[in-house]
Amino acid sequence: MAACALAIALVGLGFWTLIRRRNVIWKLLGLNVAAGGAILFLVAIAHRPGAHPAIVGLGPGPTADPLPHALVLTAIVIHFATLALSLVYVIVLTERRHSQDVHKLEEDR
Amino acid sequence: MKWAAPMAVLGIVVLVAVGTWSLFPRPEVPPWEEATAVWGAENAVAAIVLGARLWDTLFEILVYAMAMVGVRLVLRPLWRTGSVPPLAETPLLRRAADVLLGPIVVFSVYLAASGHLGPGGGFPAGALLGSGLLLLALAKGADRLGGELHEPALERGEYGAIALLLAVGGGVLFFGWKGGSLCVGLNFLIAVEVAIGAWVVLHQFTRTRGEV
Amino acid sequence: MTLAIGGVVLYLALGVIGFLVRPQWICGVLAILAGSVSLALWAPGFPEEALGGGGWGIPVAGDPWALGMWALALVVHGAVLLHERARPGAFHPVLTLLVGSCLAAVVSGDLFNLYVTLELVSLLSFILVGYEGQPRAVWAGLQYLILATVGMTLYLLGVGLVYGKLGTLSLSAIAALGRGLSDPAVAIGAGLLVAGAAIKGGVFLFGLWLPPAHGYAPTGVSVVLSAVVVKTGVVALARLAAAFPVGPILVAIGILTGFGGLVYALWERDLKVFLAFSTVSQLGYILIGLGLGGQALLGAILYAVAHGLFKGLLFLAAGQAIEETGEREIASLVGRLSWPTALGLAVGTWAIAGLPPLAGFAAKGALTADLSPMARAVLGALSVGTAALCARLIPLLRPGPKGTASPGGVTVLIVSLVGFGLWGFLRLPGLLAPGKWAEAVGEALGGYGLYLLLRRVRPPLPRITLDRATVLALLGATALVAGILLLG
Amino acid sequence: MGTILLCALTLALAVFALTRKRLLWGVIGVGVHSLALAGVYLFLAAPDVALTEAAIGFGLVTFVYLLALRRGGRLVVAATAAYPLLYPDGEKIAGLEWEILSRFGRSLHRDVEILWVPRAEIPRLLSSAEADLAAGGFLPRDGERALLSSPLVPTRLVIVRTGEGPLGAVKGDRGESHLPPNGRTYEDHEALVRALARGELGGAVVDLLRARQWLLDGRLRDAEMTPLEDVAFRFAVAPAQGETHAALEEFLRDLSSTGELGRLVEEHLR
Repeated sequence: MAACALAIALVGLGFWTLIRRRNVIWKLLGLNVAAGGAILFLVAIAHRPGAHPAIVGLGPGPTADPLPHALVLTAIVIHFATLALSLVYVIVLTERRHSQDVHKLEEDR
Repeated sequence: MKWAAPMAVLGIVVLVAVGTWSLFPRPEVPPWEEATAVWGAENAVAAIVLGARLWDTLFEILVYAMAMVGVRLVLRPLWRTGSVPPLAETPLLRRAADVLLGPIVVFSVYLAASGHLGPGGGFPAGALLGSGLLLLALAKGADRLGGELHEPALERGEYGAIALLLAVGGGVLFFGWKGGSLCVGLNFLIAVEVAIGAWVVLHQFTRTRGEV
Repeated sequence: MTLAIGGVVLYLALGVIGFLVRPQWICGVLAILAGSVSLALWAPGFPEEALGGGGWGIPVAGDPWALGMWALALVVHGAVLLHERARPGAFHPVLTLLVGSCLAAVVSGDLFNLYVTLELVSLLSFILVGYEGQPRAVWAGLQYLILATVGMTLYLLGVGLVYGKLGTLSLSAIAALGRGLSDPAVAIGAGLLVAGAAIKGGVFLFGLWLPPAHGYAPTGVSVVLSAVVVKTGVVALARLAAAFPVGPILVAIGILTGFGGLVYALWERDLKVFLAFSTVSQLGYILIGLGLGGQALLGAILYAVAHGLFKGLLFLAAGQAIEETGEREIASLVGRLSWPTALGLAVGTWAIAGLPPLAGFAAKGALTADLSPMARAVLGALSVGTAALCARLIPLLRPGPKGTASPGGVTVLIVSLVGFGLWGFLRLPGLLAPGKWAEAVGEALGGYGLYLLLRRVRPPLPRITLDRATVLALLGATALVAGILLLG
Repeated sequence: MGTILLCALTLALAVFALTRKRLLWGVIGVGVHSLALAGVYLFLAAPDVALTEAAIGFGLVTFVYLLALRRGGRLVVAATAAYPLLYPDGEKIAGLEWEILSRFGRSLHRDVEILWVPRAEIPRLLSSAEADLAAGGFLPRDGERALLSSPLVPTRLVIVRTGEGPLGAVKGDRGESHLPPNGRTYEDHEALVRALARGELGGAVVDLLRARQWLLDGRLRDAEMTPLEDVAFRFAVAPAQGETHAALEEFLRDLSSTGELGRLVEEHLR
């Protein structure tokens, strides 16, 4: 339950930074935190109170649901790939437009 | 439009909170033991990632590889024409790299090998290997290291790894290959592919940034 | 099922091998061959099967959506290959992988698999949009990726909610459960899923990244983007509409998209951005057909394919026009186009206006076959608006002095357009009724009148910036989820 | 209980990271936040995810941000020639401000490139972000939209009176605002001192440093100076470059705290 609350808070914080900040890299940082929040939400959904990891031979007792964990593994790697690519495009824009300010980048000269 | 932004973010947060509220208490987890055993693994997550939902994993590897292709495509024209200024190698960094490199490689091989038995798997192993390579670059200077690891060969190696992964994936999907050794093989291929991808990104970044 | 998945794996493998083989476009041709063979083998569709075992497997289904999109994707990829033969470097392998991932996205019937395939589609189109590296295209691409990530974050939250409550990811299983939207978790989860897919699909209020991204992309890329990639977002919405009873919400979004895109398109000066806005308004058509369901659903599929063909043709011709003259503004392109480009534009405009012999007319006929008068009125108003857009292109159709463009790609699309139109006449009996013809011509004339009326008016439309697009996307998502909650 | 504490810590780290002014602290904060997130995953019985989050989320993401942050390429400085602050000395460039700028450039891993432009051009270059910094005896006029650094060298604005006739000043310089209505403006200091020497002008509104330099070089013979106002030479940073401004402030603080700045001033302006 606490993890779900944290996940939702992270999503809100990330989106808020994405909208308020003017520097594109700050926006990407906010997006990074928001996507981390969504991923944490999936893992929090998979958790059961007092559970141990879904590995054979760890003894009796409730286990966490393995499916969201597999989904989240994929989501983390995908998010890193999109982040690396967008950062590279920010570098290209910085070299061309000498600024990372979003208003500056939006002028379509 | 001053009120629009806070309203939008607050709306999303409140709605998701309301939705989550009705999710608790959490229902019983469906049994997963024999489905894991079918794929010859003990770690259920590995059984899903490398077996049941291998179709997702193949696409995820393609996403990762294509991101690295995109990075290489975009940064090539920005390479610094001048010689890459030498790295201020502090003795601490050099010693740390030599000391740490051994355990990093051993631990990532362990992660890749035991991925289907315990926690671990191809992705963290590959990322760890990539960070280890970067530590090497920090210590020895990206340019000299780049020279040693011949870049085009790395690229072909990465594409080869992906083509092999697609072939093995096809085998699993159509001919129903199963088994622990298959998981280990897939894990190693993923680890190699992720490590080369991570190294390419970091190497490309250094070529446009002067030394690391 | 094995044939389709085999076709996709082959497509992707050929794309990857394309990086190693020297004449890159060979991999494209081989991939299209493999794709068409695979399509021919599983053509009448295949029942749903779980890939990788029952419990956690990924359900994959071959239904009319998949059939239509595969055919469209293969034809458009062929046309672009013909047009961009001489493009060196990694263009063709990445393009092949993009089309391959579109093929996979339309076949998948699993919530999370949709996420992964849509993410690969958006990443590859992001690379292609910024391929030539001009700052405007790179910025459009970056804006696209940021909004796509916002959409996908909402989508993941939706997956968490729906999986948390229903315990399954397969869309057919969710439909079978038939719990509807009574439970708040499922309702809000469904809303977030639809919002995420809408942002990814470039729907008007949510996906405001689409016009600059399609407008400033290179020629071949904007053809594939507007014809095929946009449809993957629509197919995702169709899958969600099948699983959750969100029909009325989709109709509302469709109307909003139709008229919003129309308003911006009427006063857009840049030719390709104008076409991108008209793509957005055509999406409204498909979404309305999707939301109404039943017979209109088949019409929506036909319209999606027809739109892919004629919009692809329009973008190809527009790209050639810009390459020939170096001008991007509609006003400055009048009378300077070579004959193949002018011909392409003329046929495309004829089809998009929905006039009789071509695909547009056949698809519109299927879409408005048996609809309530109110829906028919809305679609009628939309087609009058679309005709007004086409009227803006008429002054461009006078061919200029000399022709330099290669007619290769254009002819493929023209042939397929005419073929689709004729096939429509054979299969859909109702098209030959004179009433339909009169209606189509009436709409076209009404559109021309509207164009003459609005020529002098120039309202100040708010400029779409990244922050504004993000806020609008999130506000739209909130409104949409609230709407679904009230609906449930 | 442990989960709640760790969740609170993770949220605190995220809020700390995203509210920083400097981007570097933001990136490091998000890195540590994702490490704490990996800890939360351990509490949620998801070891695979924790390992991946730690290896990719903390390891590679922070590396990629740090590498992207170090905006390579050039630190473009728009400057007017001002002996002994910043002047072209044959092939090389020398002067007090050059010493400071080259050290600052090295700390940002960017090589400094000087654009020799007339003083009036500087505001336009800064606002259009074609230049990152302005230097070369830069005296800010009120109304110039630029982020100013802390004062480098205190000086005074003086009226140099050589005879009858109108006063002159350099176009865009602070002196120009003190010109009487019949005053005349010139492109740069070189043109100004030539006009003074030829007698076209009766006097000039200039900073003390340049006036003394003219006397030392013997370009002005008998001139009496009346002080106007105390000012100081500073660097000006482009308005959009809050990041560079913060880095410059920190750099200047370190420089003056170690006494290096005083030593440089002594050496160049004895």
